[in-house]
Amino acid sequence: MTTSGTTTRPTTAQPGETLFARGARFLNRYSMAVALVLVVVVFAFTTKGILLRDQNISNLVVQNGYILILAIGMVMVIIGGHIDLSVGSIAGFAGAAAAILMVQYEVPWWIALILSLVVGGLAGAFQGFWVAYAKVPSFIVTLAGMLIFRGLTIALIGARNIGNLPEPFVFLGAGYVSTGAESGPDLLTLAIGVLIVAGIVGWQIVSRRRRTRHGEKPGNPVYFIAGLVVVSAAILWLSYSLASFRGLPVVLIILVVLGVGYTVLMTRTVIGRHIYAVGSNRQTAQLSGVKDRRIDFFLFVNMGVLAALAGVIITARLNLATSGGGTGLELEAIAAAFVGGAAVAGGTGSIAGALVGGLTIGIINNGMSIMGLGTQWQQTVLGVVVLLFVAFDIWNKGRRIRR
Amino acid sequence: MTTSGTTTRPTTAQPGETLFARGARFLNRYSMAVALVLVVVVFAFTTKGILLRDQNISNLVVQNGYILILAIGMVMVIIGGHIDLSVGSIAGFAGAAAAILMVQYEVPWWIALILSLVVGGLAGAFQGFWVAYAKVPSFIVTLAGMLIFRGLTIALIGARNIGNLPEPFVFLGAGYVSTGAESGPDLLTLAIGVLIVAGIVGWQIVSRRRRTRHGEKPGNPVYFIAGLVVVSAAILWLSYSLASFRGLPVVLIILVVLGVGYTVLMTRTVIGRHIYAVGSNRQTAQLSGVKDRRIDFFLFVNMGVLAALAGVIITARLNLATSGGGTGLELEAIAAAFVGGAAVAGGTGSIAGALVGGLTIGIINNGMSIMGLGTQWQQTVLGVVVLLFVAFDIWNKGRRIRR
Amino acid sequence: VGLTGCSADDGAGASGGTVGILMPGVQSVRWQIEADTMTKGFEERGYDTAVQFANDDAPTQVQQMEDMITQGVNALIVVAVDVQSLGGPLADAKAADIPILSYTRLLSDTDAVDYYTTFDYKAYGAASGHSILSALGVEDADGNPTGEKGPFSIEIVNGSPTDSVAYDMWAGYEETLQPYVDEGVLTIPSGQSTFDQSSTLNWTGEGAQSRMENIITSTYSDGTKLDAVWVPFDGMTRGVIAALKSSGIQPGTDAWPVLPGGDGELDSIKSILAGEQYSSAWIDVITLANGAVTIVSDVLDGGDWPEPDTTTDNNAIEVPTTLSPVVNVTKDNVQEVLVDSGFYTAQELGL
Amino acid sequence: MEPTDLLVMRGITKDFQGIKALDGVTIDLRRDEVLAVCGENGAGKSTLMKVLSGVYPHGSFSGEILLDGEVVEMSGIAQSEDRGIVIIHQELALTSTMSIAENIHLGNEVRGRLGLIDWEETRRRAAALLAMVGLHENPSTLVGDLSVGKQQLVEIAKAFSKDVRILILDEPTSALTDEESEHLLGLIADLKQRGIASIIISHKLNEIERIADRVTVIRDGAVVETLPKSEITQARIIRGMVGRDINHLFPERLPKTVGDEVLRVEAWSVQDAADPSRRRVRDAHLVARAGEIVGICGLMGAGRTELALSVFGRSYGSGFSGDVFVDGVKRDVSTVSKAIDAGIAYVTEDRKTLGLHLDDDVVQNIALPSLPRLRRRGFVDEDAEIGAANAFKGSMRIKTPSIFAPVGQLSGGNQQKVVLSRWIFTDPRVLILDEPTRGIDVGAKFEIYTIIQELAASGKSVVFISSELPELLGVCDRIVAMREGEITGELPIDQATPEKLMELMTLERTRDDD
Ligand SMILES: Nc1ncnc2c1ncn2[C@@H]1O[C@H](COP(=O)(O)OP(=O)(O)OP(=O)(O)O)[C@@H](O)[C@H]1O
Ligand SMILES: Nc1ncnc2c1ncn2[C@@H]1O[C@H](COP(=O)(O)OP(=O)(O)OP(=O)(O)O)[C@@H](O)[C@H]1O
Ligand SMILES: [Mg+2]
Ligand SMILES: [Mg+2]
Repeated sequence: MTTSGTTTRPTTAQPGETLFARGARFLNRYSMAVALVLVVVVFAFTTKGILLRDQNISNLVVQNGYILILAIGMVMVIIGGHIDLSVGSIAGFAGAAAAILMVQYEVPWWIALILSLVVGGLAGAFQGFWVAYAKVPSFIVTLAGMLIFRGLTIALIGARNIGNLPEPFVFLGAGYVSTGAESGPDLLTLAIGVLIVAGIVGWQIVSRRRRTRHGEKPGNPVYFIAGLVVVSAAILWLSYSLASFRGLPVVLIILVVLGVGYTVLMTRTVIGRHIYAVGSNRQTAQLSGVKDRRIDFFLFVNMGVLAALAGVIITARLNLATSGGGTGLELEAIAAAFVGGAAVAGGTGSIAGALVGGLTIGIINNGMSIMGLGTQWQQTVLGVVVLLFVAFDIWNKGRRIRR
Repeated sequence: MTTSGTTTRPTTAQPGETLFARGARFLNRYSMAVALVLVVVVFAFTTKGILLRDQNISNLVVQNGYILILAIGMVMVIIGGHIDLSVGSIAGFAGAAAAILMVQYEVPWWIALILSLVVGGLAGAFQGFWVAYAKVPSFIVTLAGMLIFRGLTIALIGARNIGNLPEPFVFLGAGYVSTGAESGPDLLTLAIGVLIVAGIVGWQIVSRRRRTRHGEKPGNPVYFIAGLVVVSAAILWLSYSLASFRGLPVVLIILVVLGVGYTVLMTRTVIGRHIYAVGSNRQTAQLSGVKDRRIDFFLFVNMGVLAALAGVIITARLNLATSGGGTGLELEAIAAAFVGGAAVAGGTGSIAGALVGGLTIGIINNGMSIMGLGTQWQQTVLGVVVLLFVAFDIWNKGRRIRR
Repeated sequence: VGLTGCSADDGAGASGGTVGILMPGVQSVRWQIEADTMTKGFEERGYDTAVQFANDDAPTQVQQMEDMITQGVNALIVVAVDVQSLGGPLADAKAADIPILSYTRLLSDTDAVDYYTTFDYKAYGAASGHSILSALGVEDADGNPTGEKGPFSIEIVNGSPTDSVAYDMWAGYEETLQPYVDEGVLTIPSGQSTFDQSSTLNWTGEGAQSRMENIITSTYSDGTKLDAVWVPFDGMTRGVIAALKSSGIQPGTDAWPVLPGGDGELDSIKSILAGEQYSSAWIDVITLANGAVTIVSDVLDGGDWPEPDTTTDNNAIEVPTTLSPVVNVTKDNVQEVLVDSGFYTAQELGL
Repeated sequence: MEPTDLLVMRGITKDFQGIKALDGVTIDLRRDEVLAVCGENGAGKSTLMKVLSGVYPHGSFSGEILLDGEVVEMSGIAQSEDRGIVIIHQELALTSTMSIAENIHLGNEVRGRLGLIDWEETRRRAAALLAMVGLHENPSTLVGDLSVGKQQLVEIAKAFSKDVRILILDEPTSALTDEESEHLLGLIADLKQRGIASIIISHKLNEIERIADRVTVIRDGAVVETLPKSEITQARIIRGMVGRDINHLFPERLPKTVGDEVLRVEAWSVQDAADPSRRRVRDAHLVARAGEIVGICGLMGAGRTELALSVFGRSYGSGFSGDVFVDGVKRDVSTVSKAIDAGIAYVTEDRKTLGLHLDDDVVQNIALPSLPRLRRRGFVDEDAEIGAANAFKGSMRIKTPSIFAPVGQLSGGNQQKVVLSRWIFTDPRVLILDEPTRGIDVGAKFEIYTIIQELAASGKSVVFISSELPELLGVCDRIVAMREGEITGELPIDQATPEKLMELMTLERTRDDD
């Protein structure tokens, strides 16, 4: 969940750039990480260290898991030049569908899970159709979708609250994986942490080698090693914290798998590159053989499935489906993507950025909540944070805004 | 509130166009009016005529007044290439401020009114600053603004509900103007209706003459007269309905003044044309000497003031200010603008269109409510309507969407 | 449990500990009043409080409870946004030996609840129903049928379909008014008689107002008399009043219907005094809140939970319960119920 | 300063984020003269004119501007227009969703009573200005419905709507036909008679030769020299611009063998995209062979771009009919990716908005259409794309700080080389180049011509669409002429002359069964 260099797009070595430009590039690239660290430090202070307690670390992951899942889909939609206002409604709809299937129709939990992801995908496909083939701007389609799917959720579940969901289903949202041993930090969690660190270090070294092979300057090895050490330390510390509380949250596992998978999708596959191309200049992309409509359609189907997954996880975590489930999540997901460096005009952004952005917002909320600030102030602060982050980003990158 | 020919942009006479193009142009220009008539007819049937009762006509105007006021500001913002998600929050904030000033500080109602408009203007200026001068996309600024002003509203008014507002203030939102005579339709209302009709007919004839004088083809006189007759009949019928109930709603007076004023602003003044220019193509507008930042700033200040006015009217109508006042209004205002033919990309749209769009949505809601459909279905139907209208519009105009 | 880092370190308590208070949201005045009352009460007993309002959003509340447990509160008083959704953090709290008081809304499907003090929402809805019945003379003051056959026309303005509380109140309607509707003593001329048809999204006054206006237009503009509107919440009653007025029905006239409400909000009490609203279902939230303070402080001081009036099944265990009565405030008993108890001052009410 | 100087810009220095675009430029403009400013792409010509016209306001550059001998400080476009300095920008500054009349008066509205806009008067004045520039269109027509050439005339009419003392034209003729250019140059001469001085920027040196009284040559943001009327010849200007003599405007034709037929377009017809009742391309037959460079000439709106775009994956138009054969096999070219698969590549005439992702780096721009081919085990082979970009940087002589620099930072000529690389990398059988030298300087043009020759020599088939007959005559093996959507004839290079081609381009329609 850190912006390790490996997840950014391959615009790295810039031979012969000035010191000024080099500094700016560092800020560009690591501003989010710097901001995250800053936020952590500030709130560690104001909460008198509660922020960093093992239990709170675990809470943070679980509390923000579903928003981060949404943020992944959202940043892709935004990179493709669209927006999706309907994710909260689709999450609510899919969560309600899962609960009704399991409780009312006694469908096994995993079938219900799959069906509700399908429902999300269909909802996304519905919207994708209008965006891609009827050429209705995504803002309008998803505004309509937000109303439609919220209405359908209320129609589906009414004022009933469906609770008492099957154990394994609840485990998805609220479960922890561990050896189950009574004393000391959980060894499984620790082991996984070490494995991840080993993976990252290995991969970094391999890609550094490859870059050198192409005759590029690989950058200062001191920075390289320092970066690796910092990232490794952070991950080890995180896994130690989790191990000391209850083990690895299931949500975190889902999140890591999605984060890595979608990062690879966006940076290393044709479809990912086409998403960036469509978002930054649709016409040029079309004339380069990119099937822009398919890309649009894919983005919304994908967002629908991820929204459904988030909805399922919320439902599982609360052990309850309600007609209002997921309300307002679109705003948090959008905020995460923008705080994480995506641009309204499309073409810019990254999965890692969105995750860090979402986590930053999550930590701020968590910190304020521990400090006992009222939710009204939390809202206000969230608004101010989003504004300042994006303004800083714009100022920093000197990006030209197209609209 | 009909799209009379005078309110469309001055690109009318197209000599030598084909029949096909002529038909398309007619649809383009009158599709909204046609849709409105269609909606009225359908719901007049499904509600067994209740829709067209005098009292319901009056209700329709009063229930939708504040949304239409917001729609005026919103369509301007959208024409300028922006969006404003914060209007509901600003409306709530300004309404709460007005109530607190009057009840807690015992400020006279008209000073409270002015102050709360100023508050709205300042909130708009705050957002306008970020949009115009920090170049942060309006979507983000107003997303932040939505959170910030809602938070501030809760902070301001908390859980208190402030009611029992001064009579003259309540009159703004819930009052009617009439001669006060007991029996028969109100003569004042009728007289005003007749005056308006006379004004429209006179103006149309004068501008037709002037057009002829300049050697332009004035179009078929049959259509011209038919159009005038239809519009006049509609206005007379509306005023008769209102006269038969309680007279002229104060909100309608405000609305007509704003509608006419802003239509003139958008079509006949430099600032209005510059809003269109900035929205259609910012760079070319800049190169033509348009001060695009000032335009942006103006748009948001203006929207803030109108949002505050809407907030005041809601508060007055309900005789109550709450921390949740105005929630979700942004969606209705945005929907009105888009249903009324505005384009997401900016540069297209009209005040009249937004008003007709808002009214269409209002009639649909009203009709469904009379039919006793649950609120969930109302939401769903609203979503579907917005989607279909915009899709039809896009198909109809064959407009190229830029994102 | 380690008890470091309490949030409220303004020194007032010289703290014996911190009590976490979880409230649903600020849309209704009473939660604020109760939170304030509790904070004051606990301060007097030497405890700090940490109060959170959840914006009526269940996930937010889960998060707030988790954060409070992390923070190390010593006891929890919970008004759930959603009574079933807090199972996870409640289990954590129980594991951490934190006493849990379920306040006004029973936390269900969990064994992690020690005690329940309440009134019930069904009684709330029923109170509104009884108001209508007695005002119309269908029942006498003691709630016995008088044999009055009506027929009287009523309309229904329900709470939000997204909120289970609305359903509880609706149960009160079904208990009190539905039998008479079935008999034909009461009629619903608009035909909008189901929960879905009569619901008001998010409990808003605007929503109630628009819907009422439309009903009046469709059903009562021909002069049919509307005798009563069943509304369980003051905020919506105000919308109904505004709708009636804008339709030309004036308070004080014969055409003015019986309008109940709920929560005893200040402005609505004024409305009752002005003869616009008929009644407001009210529970003495200050006494209820102070009761909660006493119970929890006693437990924190090392005492036991008090003897319950009864127990309530929450789908997992039988929870010890004390009940507070619901009172119907009308013009006649405002002084007695609200002023004498100190809930409002006479000056506030303009008495 | 001589008393005849109307305008002097002295020591103008302007930089963009540390990069100097102008470095101490001093120029002067005399009363009653036409001054030409010449220089390679990126020399700083447009930037200098933007400084003069207030686009870059006072304070954002250093140096001073003297008008009539007095120092003036312009804080915006309005201030410079107030002083009679009017610019027609290189990029069109028209709003396509507004009418001609509105565009002409945008920022300069005609106000009547109450300060409201007087639309009648606006239209009347616009009509008069249109007549003046020789554009026969209704002032109420939307600008978006006009061809680029006509839009350029609207720009000029817009300039005349103001009170002009100094008219600046930044490449006004790059999108005009010879006829339209002719008309425009005539107008400029007229203006001179009426005491309005002009500054003109153009890469069409023959026009400069004809119209300019003096030429100031700029290279790398600095003035190299100013030539008096007597010294103005194309060769002399070029020497100033590139710093050496260029003896040949066109590269040697490389030895090559014209081989088999590669592209055959048969009975190709296309309707207008927006108005299906109008035909854009009509029964076109076109053949291009391996190793051959086929030119397509035609006036603006002749349908060359439409022909190319529609063959290239139906990217323009509606109601297509006809067949496309590549290497003798009939191919489905109904989408761009199918056209690419069939071995067709199209280099657009509008490289900024249709040809490049300006924010993306050189590597990604070159790789984009080839990504499906670069897939290895499901992933994009980064080694391959970076390797290719490096190779093209060398072979195409792309001047860029790094292959990871955003292409938006490159000069026009180098951007064009990136676009060419992008399409050569798809390894096409036939390359269709649409105005590949538009708006780029002589040096870069020569390099592009060289690349075209090399491509043909390597056995590719090249279709070269251009509005400039000299370059077609200098580069092609065979030239096809189009007029109003029809192919009106073709000439092998040894028979082609400008006169014959012009005759084909303006030929009356032979059949009138439309
Ligand atoms: N807004 C800008 N930001 C950054 N660099 C710029 C900007 N505008 C121009 N430049 C740079 O300044 C230099 C001069 O550009 P300019 O447009 O003046 O050249 P030009 O002589 O007009 O070229 P052409 O013949 O291609 O129009 C170029 O290197 C260009 O990349
Ligand atoms: N990608 C496109 N999409 C829609 N319209 C296009 C596209 N490309 C070109 N056009 C339209 O084609 C019309 C004619 O183009 P143009 O005048 O360029 O024709 P041409 O024969 O190619 O001439 P030239 O090549 O000299 O410009 C213009 O109105 C332009 O708007
Ligand atoms: Mg230039
Ligand atoms: Mg062309």
